[in-house]
Amino acid sequence: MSTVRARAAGVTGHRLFWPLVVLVLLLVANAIYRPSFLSVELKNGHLYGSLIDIVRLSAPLILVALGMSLVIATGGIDLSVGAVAAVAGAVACLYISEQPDQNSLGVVLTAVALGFGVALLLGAWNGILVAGIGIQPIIATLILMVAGRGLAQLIAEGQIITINSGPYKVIGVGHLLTLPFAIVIALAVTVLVAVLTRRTALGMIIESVGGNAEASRLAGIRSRRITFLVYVVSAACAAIAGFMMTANVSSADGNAVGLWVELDAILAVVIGGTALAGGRFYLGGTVVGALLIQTLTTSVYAMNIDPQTSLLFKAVVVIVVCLIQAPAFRARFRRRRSVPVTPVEPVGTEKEQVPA
Amino acid sequence: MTTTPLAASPGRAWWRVPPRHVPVLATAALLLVMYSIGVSQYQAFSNIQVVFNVFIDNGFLLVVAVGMTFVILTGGIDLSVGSVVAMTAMVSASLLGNGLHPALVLVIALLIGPVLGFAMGCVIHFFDIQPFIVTLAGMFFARGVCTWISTTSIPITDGFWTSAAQHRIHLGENFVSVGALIAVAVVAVAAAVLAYTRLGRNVYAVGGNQQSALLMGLPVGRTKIAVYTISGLCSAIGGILLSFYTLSGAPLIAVGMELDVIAAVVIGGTLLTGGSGYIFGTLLGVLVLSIIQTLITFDGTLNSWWTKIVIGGLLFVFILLQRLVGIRTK
Amino acid sequence: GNSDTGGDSDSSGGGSGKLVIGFSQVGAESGWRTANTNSIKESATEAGYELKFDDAQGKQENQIKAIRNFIQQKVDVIAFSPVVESGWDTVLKEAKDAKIPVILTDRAVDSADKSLYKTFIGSDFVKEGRLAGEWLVKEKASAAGPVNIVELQGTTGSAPANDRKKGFAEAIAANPNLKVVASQSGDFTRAGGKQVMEQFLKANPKIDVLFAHNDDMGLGALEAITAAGKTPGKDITIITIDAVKDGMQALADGKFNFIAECSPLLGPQLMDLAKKVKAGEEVPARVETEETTFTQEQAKAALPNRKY
Amino acid sequence: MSERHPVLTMTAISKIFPGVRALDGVDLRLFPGEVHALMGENGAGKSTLIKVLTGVYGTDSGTITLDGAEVSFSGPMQATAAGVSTVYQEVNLLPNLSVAENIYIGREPRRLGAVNWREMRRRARDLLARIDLHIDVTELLGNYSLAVQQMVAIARAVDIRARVLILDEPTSSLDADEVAQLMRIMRQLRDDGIAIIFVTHFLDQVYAIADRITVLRNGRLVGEYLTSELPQIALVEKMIGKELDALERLDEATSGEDRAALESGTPLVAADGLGRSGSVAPFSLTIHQGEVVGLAGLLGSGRTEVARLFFGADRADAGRLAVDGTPVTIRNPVAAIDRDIAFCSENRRTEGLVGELSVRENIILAMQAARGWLRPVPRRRQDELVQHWITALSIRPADPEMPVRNLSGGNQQKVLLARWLITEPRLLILDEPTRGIDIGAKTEIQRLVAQLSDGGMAVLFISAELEEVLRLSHKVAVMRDRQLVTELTNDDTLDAARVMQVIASGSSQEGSVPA
Ligand SMILES: Nc1ncnc2c1ncn2[C@@H]1O[C@H](COP(=O)(O)OP(=O)(O)OP(=O)(O)O)[C@@H](O)[C@H]1O
Ligand SMILES: Nc1ncnc2c1ncn2[C@@H]1O[C@H](COP(=O)(O)OP(=O)(O)OP(=O)(O)O)[C@@H](O)[C@H]1O
Ligand SMILES: [Mg+2]
Ligand SMILES: [Mg+2]
Repeated sequence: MSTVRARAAGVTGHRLFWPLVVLVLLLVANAIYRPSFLSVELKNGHLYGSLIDIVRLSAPLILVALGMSLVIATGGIDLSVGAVAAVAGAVACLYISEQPDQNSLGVVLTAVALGFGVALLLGAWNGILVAGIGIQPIIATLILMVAGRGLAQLIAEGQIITINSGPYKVIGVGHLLTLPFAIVIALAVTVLVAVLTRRTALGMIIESVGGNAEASRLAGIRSRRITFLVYVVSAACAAIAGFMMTANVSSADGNAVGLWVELDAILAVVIGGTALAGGRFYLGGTVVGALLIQTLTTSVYAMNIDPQTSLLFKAVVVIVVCLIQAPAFRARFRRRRSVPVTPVEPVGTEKEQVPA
Repeated sequence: MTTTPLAASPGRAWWRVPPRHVPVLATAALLLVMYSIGVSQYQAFSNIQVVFNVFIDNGFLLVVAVGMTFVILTGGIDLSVGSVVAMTAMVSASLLGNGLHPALVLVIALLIGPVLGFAMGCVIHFFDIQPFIVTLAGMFFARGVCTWISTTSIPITDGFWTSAAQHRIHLGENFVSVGALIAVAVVAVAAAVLAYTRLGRNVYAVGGNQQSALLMGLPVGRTKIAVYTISGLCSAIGGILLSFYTLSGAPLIAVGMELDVIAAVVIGGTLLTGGSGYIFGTLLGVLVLSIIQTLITFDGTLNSWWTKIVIGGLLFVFILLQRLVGIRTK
Repeated sequence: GNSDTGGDSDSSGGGSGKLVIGFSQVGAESGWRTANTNSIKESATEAGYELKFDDAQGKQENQIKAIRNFIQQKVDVIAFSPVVESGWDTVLKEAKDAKIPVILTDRAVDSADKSLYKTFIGSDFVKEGRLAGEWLVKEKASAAGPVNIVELQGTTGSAPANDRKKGFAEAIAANPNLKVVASQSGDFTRAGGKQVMEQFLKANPKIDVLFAHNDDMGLGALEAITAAGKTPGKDITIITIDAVKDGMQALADGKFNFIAECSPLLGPQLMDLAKKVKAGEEVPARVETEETTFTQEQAKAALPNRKY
Repeated sequence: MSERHPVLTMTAISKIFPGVRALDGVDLRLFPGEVHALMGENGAGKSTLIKVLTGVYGTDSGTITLDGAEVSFSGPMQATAAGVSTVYQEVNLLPNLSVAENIYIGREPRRLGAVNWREMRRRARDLLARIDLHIDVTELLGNYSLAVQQMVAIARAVDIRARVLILDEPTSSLDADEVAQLMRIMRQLRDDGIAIIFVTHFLDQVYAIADRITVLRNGRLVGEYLTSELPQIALVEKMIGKELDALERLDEATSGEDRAALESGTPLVAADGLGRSGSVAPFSLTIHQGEVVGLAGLLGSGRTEVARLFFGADRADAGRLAVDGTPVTIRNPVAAIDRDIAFCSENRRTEGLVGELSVRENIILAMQAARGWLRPVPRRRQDELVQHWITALSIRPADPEMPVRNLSGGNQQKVLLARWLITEPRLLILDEPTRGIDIGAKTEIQRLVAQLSDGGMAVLFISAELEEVLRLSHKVAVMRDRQLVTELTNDDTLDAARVMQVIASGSSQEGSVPA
C-alpha cells in the first residue's frame, strides 16, 4: 500500500509527468472531437494518421530545440536558429536548383554538405561573439537573427527557390521502414546528442559551465571552448531542421523557413524543465516540450478552432502547462505527504539545560 | 622596493569616471560618432528635426524599453510587451469606436496593461515559474485578445485622440509631438525612481542576487511583482502613444517589438542577468537602433535583404566597439 | 554612389534635375513582394527617376519613420504600400503640409480625408476574392449536392486575408450548396498551407474545393493532397490568388483549376502617375492594376511570357 | 542567577528537507545581554536553526516566541522588522551594489522621500571607520575580498538596532585583528543589552566571549551549558559524540629535521620575480617536493593573488616560473593542472563549487576536466572515489547524488577539497581550506596535509589562522601590502608572536631571505 503510494509520488513528482499529462489531455480532446484522430493506418507501406503527422511536423522543432537545450544549459540563448535554418535550406536548394540533374544523389549530398558547412560557419560566428569577445548571447545571436534572414533572402534574391529533387524531398517527406524519414532523422539526432552528452562527460561539463563558469574554469575546464562548441552544435541542428523544412515543401523561402522557431524552441526547452539561467538540461524534456507545442498547433487545425481565437487557446494551454508543472503551484493543492527520512543516529546524552 | 601603500580601494582621482559608468559613456560616444557619420554623408541629416523625429517615431519604443529595463534589472524578462502595446491600442480603438468617453477609455486602457503585468508577476513569484514562459503565455494571450477584438484595423476618429496625435509643439522651426514629450517624461520619472527610491534600490538588489536580497530582508516578491506591473504600465502607455502615433488599433501591430525592446535595453549596457544597468543606457540603446534605421532610410539605395544585413552589420560593429572600449578601460 | 544621393533635395521645381521618389515597401515577405519591388525599381531606372527605397520589414512604425525621413529629405513624390489600412493621417498630414504628394500602392488606407493622398494604384483584394468565388459558382452551378469548401487564409489580421475571405464569401453566397466547412490560417506560406491541409484532409472525408488566399499556400496544400492519395485539380478543385510563376505552372499542369491574378507589376503605372502628380496634372483617385484571371488553358498560353 | 526572562525561545523545532531530518525537536533560549554560542559539527543544523528562526525556512513543528509572544516570520524581512538582525553563513550581500548601499539597503536615509545618497555615504564611512575599515564606500562591493565583504555584512547587521543579533560563522574569513575588532563590538552590544547568537568553529573565540553554549548534533539538541562550567574537552566530546582521543596530538607532525633533505635537489616549483601589476609585486618563492609552504599575512595582503598566479587563474605579467627546473608559462588553469598543480579556492561559492551539480559530479569535475570530455571517468570508478572521500572526510549527508548547494557550509568545503585530492597533484595550493570546518574535520584535514607532504606532495598553505600555518608548514612566507616580504624557516624558535611581529614591521631581523 505504502509502496504503491510512494511509487505514485515518484511518478507524479517526475519532471515530465505534468507536461505529458497535458499532452495526453490534448490528444484526448482531439479524439473526442474526432475519434479518428488517434487512428494510425498503414497506407502503401507508410504509417498515416494525425499522430504520425504531429511527430513528423515536430521533427524540425525537436532538432532546433536539442541544440537550444545545450546553449541554454551554458546559460546562453540562441536567437539565430531560425535564420540559420533558412540560410542552410536556401544554400542547399540554390545549389540543387542550379544543377542539371536535380535527382542525382551526389548533387543532393553536395548541397546538404554545402548548407551544413555554411551553418557551421554561422554557428562559429555566434560562438566567437559569445565565447571569444564576450558579447551577451541574446545580442550576439540577435545580430545573426536579423542579418541571417537577409542572407537567406540574398541567396535566393528574395524569391522562393523551387526545386524538383526526389532525393532531397526524401529528407522532408520520405519514408524509411514505414516511418516518415523526418522522424527517423530527429530520432537519430536525438540519440546522437544524448549519447554525445550523456555517454561522455560532455553533458556534465556543459552543465558545470552553465552552473558556474568561473568555478569550472578553475577546475580546469576550457569554459570558452565549450561555450563556442554549443553554438556550433546549435547551428548544426538548425541546419538539419532547415533541410527538413525546405524539403517538406520542395522550396526554400528565405522569409518563412524557421520563422519564430527560436521562440518555440526556447519554449520547448523550458517546458522540458531546463532553466533559462543555465545548468542542468534535460533532452527528454525538450523532446516532450516540442511534441507538446506541435500538438497544440495541430489541435488548432484539427479541431478547426477559429484562427481569431487560436492564440487565446494557445495562451491558456501554455499557462496550464506551466502552472501545473510548478511544484509551488501543486503544493497549494495537495496534502503534505510524508517524506522518507534517513534515520539519524540516536544522540546518547540526555538533553541538558542550565538555569537562566 | 619600498612598501607600496595598501592599494585597498582601487584609488582614482576625481576627474576619472567610475568604471561602471564607462560602458554607458562609451555607448554615448559611439552614438555621436554614428550621428556624425550620418551628417557627413547625407545632407538633410543635420536638420535638428531629424533628431526630434527620432523621439517622435520611437516614443512608444522608448517607454516600453523603460519598463523592460526594470524587468531586466531584476534578472527577469517580459516577452509580452509588444502584444500588450497592441492590445492597449486595439482596446482603445474599439472602445472609442463604441463611443465611450475618451477619458474613460484612457483610464481603462492604462489599467489593462498593469493588471496583466501584475498577474504575470504574481504567477512568476508565487509559483516560481520562469518569467520567460509566463510572459510568453502573456504574449499569446494579449495578441489573442487583439485578434479576438477584430481581425481588421480599427481607425480612431475621436477628437481628443486626433488632437493629441496631430498637435505639434513647435520649438523654433522644428516640432515635437505630444507622444515624444510623454516618452521623455516617462524616461525622467523612471530614472528618478531607479536612482532615488527604495523600489529602485530593491530592483538592483533582486537582480544582483535574489537569495541574498531575501536574506537581507528586502521585499523580493513585492519588487518582482512591481517590476512586471511597471512593465505592464509602460506597455500600456506605449500602447496609448502608439494609438496616438497611428490613430488606429491594428491586431498585428508591434509584432516582434519585444525583441527590439530587449535589444535596445541590452545595447544600452544593461546586463541580461540583472543587477546592472541604467535608464539612460536604455535611452541610448533606443537611439542607436533608431539611428541605424534612419541611416538606412536616408541612404535609400538598399535592397530589402541588404537592409537586414546592414542592420545586423551596424549592430555588430557597434556592439564590438562598445565591448572593446569596455575591455580597454578595465 | 550613395553619398551624394541626399544632395538634390533643393530640386523642388520639378523641371530641373531628376524626379526623386521616396518609396516605402512593406517588406520582402514573399516572392510576390519581391517582384513588386523589382518592378518599381526597374521602372524608375527606365524613367530616369531617382528612387529612394526603404524596406519597412513589415512594420507600420518603420513606414511612418521612413515617410518622415522622406519629408526631411524633401523628395518630390512619396509612394508607399501601407502595411495596414489605418493610422496614416498624422504623417500624411505632415507630407501634405510639406507639399509633397503621396501615392498609395498596392493597398489602400482608410483615411476619411481623401485629400491626404493623390491617388491609389493597386489591386482590389475583395475583388480578387470575389472573382475566385464567382468562377466557383459558375463551375459548380450544376452540382446537385452540397459542395464542401476548405479555405486557407492568409496571416490572421492582414488586409489581403481579410478582404479575400470577404470577397469570396460574398460571391459564393449566390449558391447555398457551396459551403465553407473549414477555414484556417496558413500564414501565406507553403509549409503552413501544407500543414493545415493535412489536417483538413483527415478531418473532412469529402473535400470538393480548396480556396487558398495565395499561390504559395495552394502549392503547399498540393503536396498534402498528393500525399493523401488524391489527385489535385480532379478530386479537389483548387482556386488560388496571385498567379506567381510556380502557381501558373501548377495551373498549366492541371493541378490548380483557377487563379485570380494579383499583379505585382505596378512600376510603370506608378512612374507615370508620379510624373503627372508632380506636374500638377489631374489623376484619377483610384487606378486599378491591369489584372485578369487564369484558367488552365489560359495559363498554358500565358506561361511562356510571365515575368515573375 | 537572577530571574530573567528569555528574549527568545525556540521550542521543539523540527525541520525536514527531502531525505534529511535537519532539525529534530531542538530547543534554544536566548537572554538579553548574553552571547550565546551555538555549536556543533558540520551539518549539525546550526544554520538551519537560524534560518528557521528568521523565517527563511518554515518549520515542520515547534514554536518560537519573541518577548513572550509567539511569532512565525514569513521571511527575513519580518524578522528584521521584529528586531532580529542576522549575518548568514555565506556572505549574503549584493556584489553589484556599492558598499554603502549594501549597508543601508532597505533602510536608506531619505530626504523628502528620496534616497539621500550623500547622507548614506557619510554614515557608511563613519560606521566602517568604527570597525577600522577604511575603504571607498562608493566602490562596488564585489571588488573587495571576501574578508572585507564579511566585515561589511557584520557592519550592516550591527548597525540595525536590533534586540537579537545572529552571527553565523562571521569569523571564518577574518584574521586575528578583525576578529578582535568583532569581539570588541560584540562585547559592547552585549553590554547594551542585546542578545547575540554566535556560531563558530573556533573554540578559543567561544571561550573568549560566549556566556552560554548550546550544542547540536545531527539535528538534535545535546544540551545547553554555561561556558564557565564546560571545559573545552567536554564541549568537543559533546559536539562529536565520542571520546576525543588523538585529536590534538598533531603538533609534532612537522619539524625542521628533514629540512636539509627537502631543500636538496631542484625545487618542484620556483617563481622568480613573478608578479602582476595592480595585484602583487614581483616575488620569488620556491616549493620543494614534500614541502609545506605557509603563506602568512593580514587580510588583503595578497596571499590569494600569489596562489592564483601559481595556478594561472590570473596571468602573470612579470617574472618566470619553473616546474622541475624547466621554465614554463602557465596561462590558464588547464596548463597548471597539466603540470599537476591543484588549487582549492578560498571562495567556494563563486569560485569553487557548481551548486546545482551533485556531490559526486563536483568531486570528479577536475579529474574529468583533465581527462577531456571524450574519456568519461567510468561510473563505477566515480562511485568508488567519491565514496572513499565522503568517508575519509566524513562528508554529511553521505549521499553522493545530493546537489552540493544543499550541503552545509563545512561539508561543501570538504567536497571542494576532495575534488582536488582525487587528481593526485604534486603541488596542492590550499587557500583557506579549513574555513568553516568543525574541529574534528579540521584536525582531519591538517593530518591529511601532513600525510600528503610526507608522501611527497608539495603544499602551499594559506590560512588566516597563524597557529595552523605554523603547525603545518616547513617554511612560512610572509606577505604584507601585496609584497612577499620575507621567508621564515619553521624551526623550533618560530612562533606566532615572531610572525606577527614580522607582519607588523614588514621586515625580519634574522633567518630570512629577502624577497
Ligand atoms: N536546502 C536544503 N535542502 C536539503 N538539505 C539541506 C538544505 N539545507 C541544509 N540541508 C541539510 O541540513 C543539514 C544541516 O545543515 P546546516 O547548514 O544547518 O548545518 P550547519 O550546522 O550550519 O553546518 P556548518 O557548520 O557546516 O555550517 C545538513 O545535512 C544539510 O545537508
Ligand atoms: N582592511 C582592508 N581595508 C581595505 N581594503 C582591504 C582590506 N582588506 C582587504 N582589502 C582588499 O581586499 C582585496 C583582496 O585581497 P586578497 O584576497 O589578495 O588578500 P588575501 O591576503 O588573500 O586575504 P584573505 O585571503 O585573507 O582575504 C584587496 O584588493 C584589498 O584591497
Ligand atoms: Mg552552517
Ligand atoms: Mg585570500
